[in-house]
Order: sequence, then structure tokens, then C-alpha cells
Amino acid sequence: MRDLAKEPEAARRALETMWTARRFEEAVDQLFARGLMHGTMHLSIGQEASATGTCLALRDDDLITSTHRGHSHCVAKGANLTRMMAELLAKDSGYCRGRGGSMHIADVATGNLGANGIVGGGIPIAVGAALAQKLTGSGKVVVSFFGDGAANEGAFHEAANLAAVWDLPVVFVCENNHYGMSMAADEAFAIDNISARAGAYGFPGVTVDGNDLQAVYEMVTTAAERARAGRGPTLVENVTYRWKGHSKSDKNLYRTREEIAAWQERDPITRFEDAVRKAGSLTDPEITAARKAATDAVREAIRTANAAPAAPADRDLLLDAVYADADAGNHAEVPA
Amino acid sequence: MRDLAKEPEAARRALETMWTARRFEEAVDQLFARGLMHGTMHLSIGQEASATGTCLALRDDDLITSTHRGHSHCVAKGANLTRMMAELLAKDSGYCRGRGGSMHIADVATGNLGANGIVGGGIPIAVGAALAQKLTGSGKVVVSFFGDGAANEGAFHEAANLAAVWDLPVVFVCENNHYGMSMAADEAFAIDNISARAGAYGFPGVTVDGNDLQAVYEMVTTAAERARAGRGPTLVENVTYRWKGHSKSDKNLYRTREEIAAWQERDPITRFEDAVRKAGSLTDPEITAARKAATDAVREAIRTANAAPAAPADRDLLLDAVYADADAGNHAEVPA
Amino acid sequence: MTTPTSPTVSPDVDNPTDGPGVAAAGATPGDTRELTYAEAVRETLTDLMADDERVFLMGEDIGVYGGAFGVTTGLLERFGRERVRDTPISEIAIVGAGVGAALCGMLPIVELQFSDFVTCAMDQIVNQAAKIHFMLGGAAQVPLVIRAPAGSGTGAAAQHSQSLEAWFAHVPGIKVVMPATPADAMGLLRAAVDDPNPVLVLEHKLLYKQKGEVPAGHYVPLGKAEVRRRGSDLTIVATAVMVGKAMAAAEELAAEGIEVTVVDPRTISPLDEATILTEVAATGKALLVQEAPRNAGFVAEIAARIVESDAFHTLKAPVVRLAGLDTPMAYAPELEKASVPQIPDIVVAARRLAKGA
Amino acid sequence: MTTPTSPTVSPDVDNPTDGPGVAAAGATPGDTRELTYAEAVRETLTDLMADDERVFLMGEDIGVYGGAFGVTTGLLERFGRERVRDTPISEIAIVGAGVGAALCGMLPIVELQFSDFVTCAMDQIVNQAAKIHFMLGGAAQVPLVIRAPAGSGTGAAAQHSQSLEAWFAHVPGIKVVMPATPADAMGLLRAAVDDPNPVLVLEHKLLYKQKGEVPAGHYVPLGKAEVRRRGSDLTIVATAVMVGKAMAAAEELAAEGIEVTVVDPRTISPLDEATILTEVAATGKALLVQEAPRNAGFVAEIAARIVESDAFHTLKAPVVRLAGLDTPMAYAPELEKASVPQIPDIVVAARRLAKGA
Ligand SMILES: Cc1ncc(C[n+]2csc(CCOP(=O)(O)OP(=O)(O)O)c2C)c(N)n1
Ligand SMILES: Cc1ncc(C[n+]2csc(CCOP(=O)(O)OP(=O)(O)O)c2C)c(N)n1
Ligand SMILES: [Mg+2]
Ligand SMILES: [Mg+2]
Repeated sequence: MRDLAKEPEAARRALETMWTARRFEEAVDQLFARGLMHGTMHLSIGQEASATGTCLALRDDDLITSTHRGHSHCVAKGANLTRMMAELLAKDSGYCRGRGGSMHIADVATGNLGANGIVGGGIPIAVGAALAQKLTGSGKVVVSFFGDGAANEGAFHEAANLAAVWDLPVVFVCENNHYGMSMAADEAFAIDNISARAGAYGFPGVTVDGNDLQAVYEMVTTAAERARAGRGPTLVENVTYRWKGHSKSDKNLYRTREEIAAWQERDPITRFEDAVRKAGSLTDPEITAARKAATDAVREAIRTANAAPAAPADRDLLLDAVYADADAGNHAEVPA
Repeated sequence: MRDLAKEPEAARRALETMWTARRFEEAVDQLFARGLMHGTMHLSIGQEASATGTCLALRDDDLITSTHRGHSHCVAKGANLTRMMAELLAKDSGYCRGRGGSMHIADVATGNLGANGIVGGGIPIAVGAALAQKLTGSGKVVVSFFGDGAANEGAFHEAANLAAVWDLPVVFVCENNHYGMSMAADEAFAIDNISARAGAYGFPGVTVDGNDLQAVYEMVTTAAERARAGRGPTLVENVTYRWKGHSKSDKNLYRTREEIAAWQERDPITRFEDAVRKAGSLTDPEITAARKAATDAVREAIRTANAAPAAPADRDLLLDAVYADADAGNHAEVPA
Repeated sequence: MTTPTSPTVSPDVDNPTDGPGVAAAGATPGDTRELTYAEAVRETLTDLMADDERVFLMGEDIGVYGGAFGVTTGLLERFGRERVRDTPISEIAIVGAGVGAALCGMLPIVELQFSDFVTCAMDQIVNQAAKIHFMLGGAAQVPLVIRAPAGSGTGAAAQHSQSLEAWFAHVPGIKVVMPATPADAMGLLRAAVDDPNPVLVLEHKLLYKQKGEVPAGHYVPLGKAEVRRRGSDLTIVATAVMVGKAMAAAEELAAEGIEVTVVDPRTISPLDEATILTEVAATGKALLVQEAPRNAGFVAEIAARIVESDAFHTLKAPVVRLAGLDTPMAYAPELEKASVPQIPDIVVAARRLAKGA
Repeated sequence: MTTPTSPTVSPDVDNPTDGPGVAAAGATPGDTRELTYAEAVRETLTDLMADDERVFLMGEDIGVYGGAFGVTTGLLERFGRERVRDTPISEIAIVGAGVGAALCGMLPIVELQFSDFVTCAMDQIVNQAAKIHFMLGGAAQVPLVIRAPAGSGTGAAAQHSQSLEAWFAHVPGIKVVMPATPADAMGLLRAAVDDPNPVLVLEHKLLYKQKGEVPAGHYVPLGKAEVRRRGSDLTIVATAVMVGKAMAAAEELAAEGIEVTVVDPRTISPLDEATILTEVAATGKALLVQEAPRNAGFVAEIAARIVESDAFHTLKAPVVRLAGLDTPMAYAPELEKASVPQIPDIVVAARRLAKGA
């Protein structure tokens, strides 16, 4: 297995991706606080190694489904920051033309089939996408991201079983950040590891330190290989932690300041920077440069997105947008 | 643990219950074939030890939820045969006044909260009933019957987990008769024993020879004790087989005649009769008498039910029956 | 059994094969043969699968069992297990897998064994399939077809007899068709698969055995109502099994000298409002007939469209609705029959409306 | 944010506490205080739980978090974990457990975090809760209350902004209320818990912070509409957040000399048809306003009831519907605002209707 920290290009890419996700969400947090952004949003700050390690284990044309907490998945899969930011700023140039917002960003071109506002809603969709890969023999793999809370939805159960009995090329990546909104995983489950649920469907499950980029990368690589070889799904549980509240309305009453601080000590980005330093693959200036590249890219994205025209509040345009044009036929936009 | 075959009264009761269920369904089958019964029905012939062994392990005031294949549960929990038959014959004196039919028979007085036309639909209801017992400290236990097929519904998953995290007094009895309609359990599951799913929720699961009345009785007794002691649910998988088609439209194309014949060799009633004979608790005439009592009771039920007036096809009566009378207040009919 | 008299309604002569010219299985295009409604669905599925690799089927017991109503009989043998996929009993996963496969360029046709089971998959149908194209700003489409047998009449009681079309007409982003004849069963299904949007095809289980003339390769565009007969006294708008009942009632009424128009919307979303309003305006009297319970049912929408349009000014009498009772469906055959409009009910209501001011 | 101007509508003076006289928490019966809509719900929950051991709460994040909209804040401390039950994210189990507990004599009040998530629990709501009493021939009842925040206006986009009341009005066996004021939020909830049938309480999330006078222990019987103001030119029937908008529009219209009646059905199933028809007949003009998409929405039912009744003959103009766009709800604030009727839209439509023939 590759050791990402040891390969300069991979290490740089991983760092820049994690920093980009981090900086993007920090910016979003501020824009919100300053009343410049609207609606609601769910930040994955602290969870970047899960998204990044997972996506680094995939091929560019592999697919993912994401969640309400999806910015880092989106970034890690290679989305355009300006279009992401434009979407959050309700611009016509956003990924969803201002119609979807944070919970519905998708980037079909980079294989991101979309965030989802329904907890667990993306899991059956991922399984269907995997079925399409199997039927067409595309050789592609689908990763379904979801949270600990989502593992208690019926959608998870049905989708996991279907993938199992059909040996579909899907990897279930459960990002266990210890809470479903305010509900502690300890109280929502009577088992220690969510990965143990894989046994109920007959495929392997593993629990991983989700703040260890290399560990995530290795597990998902193994799982993706298995999937690609036609041997069916794997459940990878990335244990991690969200630093920020669930959404803007969260007062963090269900957890302690100490707990948050302890997890901030385990910052996945710092950890990987340390690993890179130890491996000696990048110099300190190179490490700093990766961080700065991310900061600059986000700043530039905000600038460009901000300057773009707002999504037009035109009723006819909205009505026209409900159905795909029947005359254009049912030709897929994602070549399967 | 008691050995039912050794106790004359228990043995007689078990035999009579199983024979009653068998004779009842044989009668239903014939009434259908002769065009005297309407709608659809699902027979549990061949599965009687599961229903009977389970209900014998319960107290009279314990509760059950049942399924579309629910006649034997209903009989085993002590329902009135005439009212059951009257319901199937669409009579006003039927359990549901002719409004529910086979898939909705309930007998609140004997603790049967109802059959269900929705696969898996009764499982969350059983969990809620168990929650009521816990909240009121009634000491009662709830058994939720469901099929192998139902274990792939989201409802099973969510309900099982909820019962687990709240340590509810419920016993999940999965009657694995090898098929969900035409779908072989082998193809619907990538695991060998459905009972293994209990591990996903953190409670015990056991697979039982569902055609062995004593084995079922013992497992459910243990599970019910555990539940009553506040130690939470158990999943008991009764492996059994249905002799008849799924419903009247079934051509049995998905299984072989030989398979059916092999299972008929393992008739749960014959097996228990043999055990009783071996134990010497009942004489042959007594065994025959139990069977005859069942046959007579069913014959009498048909006679009485047949003579009763049909449910009146009165639109106003139907409209009146939709809502419980608000003036009567929300007083429960099942004292919890 | 309360199977209603199902008169063979006239074939769809105004709308011959005007869609993509797909050759029908075992039939030369242009041929017209008598098929049952179930056969028409089966033949269409066969054609579509033979014609386009992207089409595949998923559902409970659709393989060797042939589906609860025998509609997919023989398809497993012809197309194999990869394309005729028996599923576990998992409606969320069935529909969700359809959504995901459709997003990736396949053309899945999924079957829900009874339309009542949409209740187990509403999130995937309503929040995912119907909304994805819009929510993603047009960047993806979900060409998913969901087939589901609807309606009462088989003694299957309250959880297996519902007519839930109104719910989906209220969901922007999904199209809804209710074929009332074998020809429409073929033509609308073909159009549904041809459409880049999710389409819910509500087949009526009492119609499966009904026979009718079906042109080979028949195609009925979505969103076009059919005027099944014309008369000057009154306009009946009816859906699904009520179309046949309305036609039978019309025959009886004609014998008494009352001439009625019968309009079958066929697609209820998007609705062919123009045809309905024109036909109602032509007679000035509207009788709206559905099997579903009255309250907030689909024909309420038709009533609303009539009275908020210019057709309002042409009305000579209040609009009349005939609908199922506002009750869950009862099991007993006579109760079931009493719960939905029957031919005599339509005759009586139409007669009263025709004779009234 | 598109929070509409929410005029404080007048308290329910015609319907003072006429239900069971339950003493309000921290307030003497008969007292009238200003409360927000959220406070009114919270106080009612507190009263009911204090008063009846059978009442308990279940839902996602209703404990220490106080619910996504803070409605249940403080109840965990007061009543403890047994009676204020935080659940896993499992809507089928939440509603299903409510059904089972209700069947066994408890009075569960379950919260769905957003009303959109009914889609995850439709079987339990529609096939179980609503039908059990009927299917079982009356042998059981399901006194389950489901609370759910509905509607748009918070920038939460298509899966968190729906107004799905029409679906449930189409389901015999469940009652549906849509409180539009703090007083009704209290009174209808109390009546809902008092009712032996399942009741869906659709709270509108934009109203939670709205203030209004609330009589302590207030009780509003189910199935009774409220005439919020009377005028002779035209009758507006509006639901939920549209009631406040209609009242604001009415003020503007009054300034131009157009006097409107505003009727709030409050309970949409069973509907107080008599009041609506009387008020429409009194002016001869009806403007029906809802937030939900137009197609097959609830006010279509009101339109149908009007035109199939004698009120039809009193109509001086076509019935007018103002409704949400037939689209999924968009995220961008201006798009969201454009997607549902706003006060100026009501003013314009009312003016046109009042002045037209
Ligand atoms: C079906 C459904 N139920 C509830 C919600 C409300 N909700 C949004 S996010 C969330 C918590 C999800 O927890 P988890 O799956 O662990 O993801 P995390 O937020 O921790 O990333 C909840 C309850 C929802 N969006 N959809
Ligand atoms: C939600 C739902 N899906 C599908 C069906 C149709 N159906 C009725 S029984 C059945 C098979 C059930 O299998 P299982 O749970 O194993 O019970 P069994 O019939 O074998 O007793 C199916 C698919 C249904 N009634 N409800
Ligand atoms: Mg989480
Ligand atoms: Mg089975």
C-alpha cells in the first residue's frame, strides 16, 4: 500500500485538499455569522481526513453520494470552489443555479452525485449507481458517505442488504462523528462499533481512525479494490469529530467544551502535516505553501462568486426548471 | 425448563392449538377453492409449532403483533374461532365487522394487536406496545411475529434498534419459512442465519428449529424472561416452511415438489405427537381426541359464522366507522 | 368479486403510433391486435428491453413468479436475471436503486407490488426522484419509471386497495399516468420510458384482464387527454377504472336520450387542462368521477381548474363529484362495492345533472 | 430571510376555553397572556404532561437540544428522560412506536423534526395509524399526535420546506390541523391530544416566533373554522402562514375601501365546510390561498366544495386560487420568496377579484 505522507505529490495534494475544505468552511462560517449567507449549513471542520482519504483512494471517474455535511466530500472529489461558493451565495453560476444550496450541491462531472438533505437518503441512490456500474461493466466504484445517525435509518438497512445480495461495487463510508445532531452515538446504538453492522449483511466492516488520513486511505483502497473486483461492498467506519455545532442553531448543550477541545487536539490536518514532516517528503515551506494555496483559492472563489449575478427570481424560469426537457430524450448526463 | 410433551395438560393444549390452526386453515383453503370465500389469504399450514410454541411461552396478558400470515398466531393467542371465521366470511360478527378480513384480524382482548397487510408494518408497532409496557411498568412482554422477507424492510431495522437502545420488553420472532413470496431467503440475504442480525443491534439472536414446538417454547421462554426482567429484546428465528402457496395466486414455480414433500415429512404436529407418545403423557385416544376437538371446533365455527348476517353494505355506517368517537375521549381499550 | 363491467373502449384512433417507431415484439408495426391490458404492458416491456440495453426491471417477485398480477411472466426467461431483477422486500432500496441507476444513465423500470407500498418509499419518490433535476439546477436527470397496481375491487382491504394518485399530482417533478385501456397501457408506458423525468405509472389491477385493440408499437404522448366519446348534454371526466364505468353508463344514458362526453385525462400530471376545459365548456355541465376517496382527491383539482377558468362562465349547474367514500377500503365484497362509484351511481348522477338546470 | 410581516391576529374570543378545563402551567385558567407560537406549544405540552401520566414525547433531538426549533426546550429537565424521549434518526420507528404505544392506552406526542420527513414514515401514518380503528372494526383506537414543522421561508430548500397537508386530508382516519396563531397552536394541540384518533399537527416554522394573546388552558375544538375578519366584498380562505398574510393584505385592501372576509379553516380534516360555504356565499367571491404548490393542493378541495354546493349559485366570479409555484422549493432567498404567495400577491388578486364582475 502507498504511504501518502512519503510521496511529495500525494502529500501535497492531500494537504491542499484538506486545507481547502477547512478554509472553505471557515469562510462559510464567517459569511453566515456576518449575515452574508442564508439558509442553513453543516460544517465538516475536523472531519477532513475522512473525505480526503476516501476520495484519494478512488479513481477520478469513480462516484460518490454525499450528505448534508458534504462540503469536504465535494472538495475532495475535485469540485470547482467558485461554483460551490456561488451556490451557497445563491448565484446563478452556482452548481445548482441557486436552487439547491448547501444541502444539494452535486458535481456530476467529478462524479459527485449530490449532497442530500434527507439523512440516509443518498445510500440507496449510491447502491443504484453501483448497480448501473455493474450492469454496464464500467469498472467504476461508488462511495456512499453517511453519518452515524444515518445508520439507524431504514434506508441504510435496505440499501446495504441489496448491495450485499447483488455484490455491488459500493463502499459504505460511515463518518461516525459521535453525534447525530445532538444524539450521542452511545445512546443511538447498543453496539460499540457501527462497522459491526456489516455482519448483518454478510460483508466486511472495519472501524478506522477517521482523523488518520493514511488509515482511511488504506481501508477505502482495500474496499474499493474488493468492490471493483466484483466482490461486493464493505462498510468503513471513520471515527471522527465535528468541531462546530451541527448547524447554525446549535448551542452545543449535549457535549462539553473539554470534549471538543480534546478532539481539536487530534486535528487531522495537523496530524498529517506531522506525518509528512516526519517522512520528509515536503519541506516546511512546501507545507506552508499548500496551506496558502488553499487559502488563496478559497479567497479567490469568494471574490469571483460574489461578483456573479444572483439567481434570477423569475417564476417562469423556475417553472421551466422542474422537468427535464422531454424532447431532448432520456440521454444520460453521466455516462455510466 | 418445562418439557411440554411430558405434561398431559400442556401437551393436550399444544396439540389442540396446532390442530385448530391447521384445521381452520384447511377449511379456509377449501372455502376459497369452492368460491365461498373472497379476497386473498395466506396460510401458515406447516408453521403451527412456531405460533403455538411462542404463545405457550407467553402469559395470557402478554401481547403480540402478527402478520398477513396470521391465523395461527391468532388461534395460538386464544382467539375465538367463530369470530375469526365470521371475519373471513365478511360477517358483521367478525372480529373486524367484515371491514378488515384475514390481513387485519386482531383480538385486543387476548392481546393480539393485529395482523398486518404491510410486510414489516407490525414490528415498530410491537416496539411501541413494549414501550407502553415499560412506561406503565405492566410487566407484560410483546412478541412481534414477522417473516424472513420482513427482515429486509427498513421498519425491522429501525424498530429493532429502538428496542435495543431502550431495552424494551419485546421478543422479535422471525418465522423464516425460506421464502418471501417467491424470493428464496438464500437470495434475499447474504448471511446464513437471520438471527445474526441481532448482533447489529446489540441483543442476542438465536436460530431455532421452528418445527420443534419444545425448542420454540424454550427459546421464547428465555427471551420473554429476559425482556420481562428489563434486559431488552431477543431475536428468535424459527426456521420452518409453508406447505401451501404464498396466496391463492401462487403456482409454486420457485420451488420443487420434492422440497415441499421433504418438509411435509417434518410436520411439526406429527413431530409433537410423536414426542407426546414417547413421553407417555397422553394416550393414543387422548391424542386423537385433541385432534377431533379441533376439527369439531372449526366445524362449529364455520356453522355459526355462516349463519350470521353479512356485514351491512351501508355507506353511512362505513363513514361513521372511520373515526373513534371524539366525545368518548381517548380512553384506551387495551389497559396497558 | 366486484369486478365491474368493463366495456371495451374504442382504440386510440386519433393517436396512432406517433412516438419513436419501435418495432413491437412479434408484431409488425401498424398491426392492431386484441391484447389484455396486462399483455400490453408485458409486450411493451419486452419491446423496450429488446430495443434498449439501458432498460431493466427491478421489483419483488417479478422473475419466476411473474409479479403478483402476472404482468412480467416470461420476461426472466427472455432477458435473464441481470435485467429482470427480483429484489428483497425493500421498497426504499428498490426505488432508491432505481433513482441511482437512472442518474447514471440507465432506464430502470421498477415495480411496486401494490401501489399502496409507495408509502414505504415516499422519500425516494418525492424528495429524491422528483426533485433531483430541479435541486441540482438541471445538472442531472432521473429517467425512472415506477409501475404500480392501484385500486380496489379484489377484496384485499385497506392496505392493498388505495388510489393515491392525488398525492403525486401534488409533487412537482414527477409525472403521473393512469392508463384506462390496453392501448394506453402500452402507449403511456412507452412514453414514460422515453421521458427523461420520473414517471409513476398507476396500472389498475381490475383492468389487467380487460381486452382491447392495441396497435403494435403504440405510443401515447404524456400530457394528452383522450375524448372517449362526445355528447352534448354533459361532460364526464373519469380516471382509470372509472373510464370504463363512465363509458358503460354513457351507453345506458344514450338509450334514454342523454348524450354525454367522456374525457379520460390519461396523464394526470402534467394535466391536459385545455382538452378538459374545452369539453366541459361545450356542455356546460361537469361530472367528475374517481375511485379514490373524495376529500382532497384528484378530481378536486379538475373542479378547481374548471371554476377558476373561463369555463366557469359556461357552467349551467354546479360541478358534481362522484368519488370513493372517505373511508379506508373495507374487506367485505358488498362493502367494497358500496365504497366506490358503480355504473348505476354514474347513471343516476349524470341523469340528475343532465336534467337539472 | 423572507419572514413575512406577521400581523398579530385577534385572539380567539368566540371560542374561549370550552374544552376540558385543564389548568395551565404557571397561569390561572382564564388568564390571557402574550406568548409566542412556540411558547404556546411548549406550555400546552407542559400542561398535558403534568396533567396526564399517559402523555409522553418522542422525537429527534427534543431533549437537551429542545428540538430543531426550540419548541421542547426545558421539558426534559422538567419531565425526565422517560417521558421526553430522544430517539435515534428512525422516523418509521418513531411514528410506529407512537402507534403501538397509543394502541396500548398511552397518549404519545411524537415530533418529526421537519414535516418533510413524513415521507420516511408514510406507512405508519397512513396504513397503520389512520386505518387501524376502521380495519379492526372499531376494536382499537390510536390516540397518537404527530407534530411537525411545515412550510418554507428559512432557506432550507426543497427537502425541508414542503407543505404536505393535502396528502393527509386525502387519508380518511387521520385528522389534520394547521394552527395559524399562538392561541390556536395551544388550543388545537390540546384538542388533538384529547381526541381518540391520530391527529397530525402541522406547525408552521415561520410562525414559531410570532406573538399573540393566548388564554390559559385554551382549547379549540377540532373541525371548527375561524372567521378572522368579515367584509362584504370578497372571502379569502387561507391556511397556516397565509392567514397572517391574508390579514395584512386585508388591512391594505380596507384602506382602499375593499372589505374582505378572512376564513381560517384551522382543521383541514375534518373540514368545517359549513362555515366556509356560508362565508363564501355571503360575498359571492372566493380567493383561496395556500403556500403549497397549486396542483392538487388542499384549496382545490375547497374550490370543489364551493362549486358542488349551493354556494355555486351565489358566485359572482370564478373562484381564484393563489398558491405556491408548482416547483420544488428553491434555496435562494429571492427565489423562495417568488415561489409562494406574498402579501402584495394577495392584495393584487383580491383587488382584481373584488373589482371584477
Ligand atoms: C430523514 C431525516 N431525519 C432527520 C433529519 C434532520 N437531521 C439533519 S442532519 C441530522 C443529524 C444527522 O446525523 P449523522 O447522520 O450522524 O450526520 P452528521 O450530522 O453527524 O454529519 C438530523 C437529525 C433529516 N435531515 N432527515
Ligand atoms: C411493504 C410490503 N411489501 C410487499 C408486500 C407484498 N407481500 C405480501 S407478503 C410478501 C412476502 C412476505 O414474506 P415474509 O416476510 O417472509 O412472510 P411470509 O409470507 O413468508 O410468511 C410480500 C412480498 C407487502 N404486503 N408489503
Ligand atoms: Mg454524526
Ligand atoms: Mg417467508
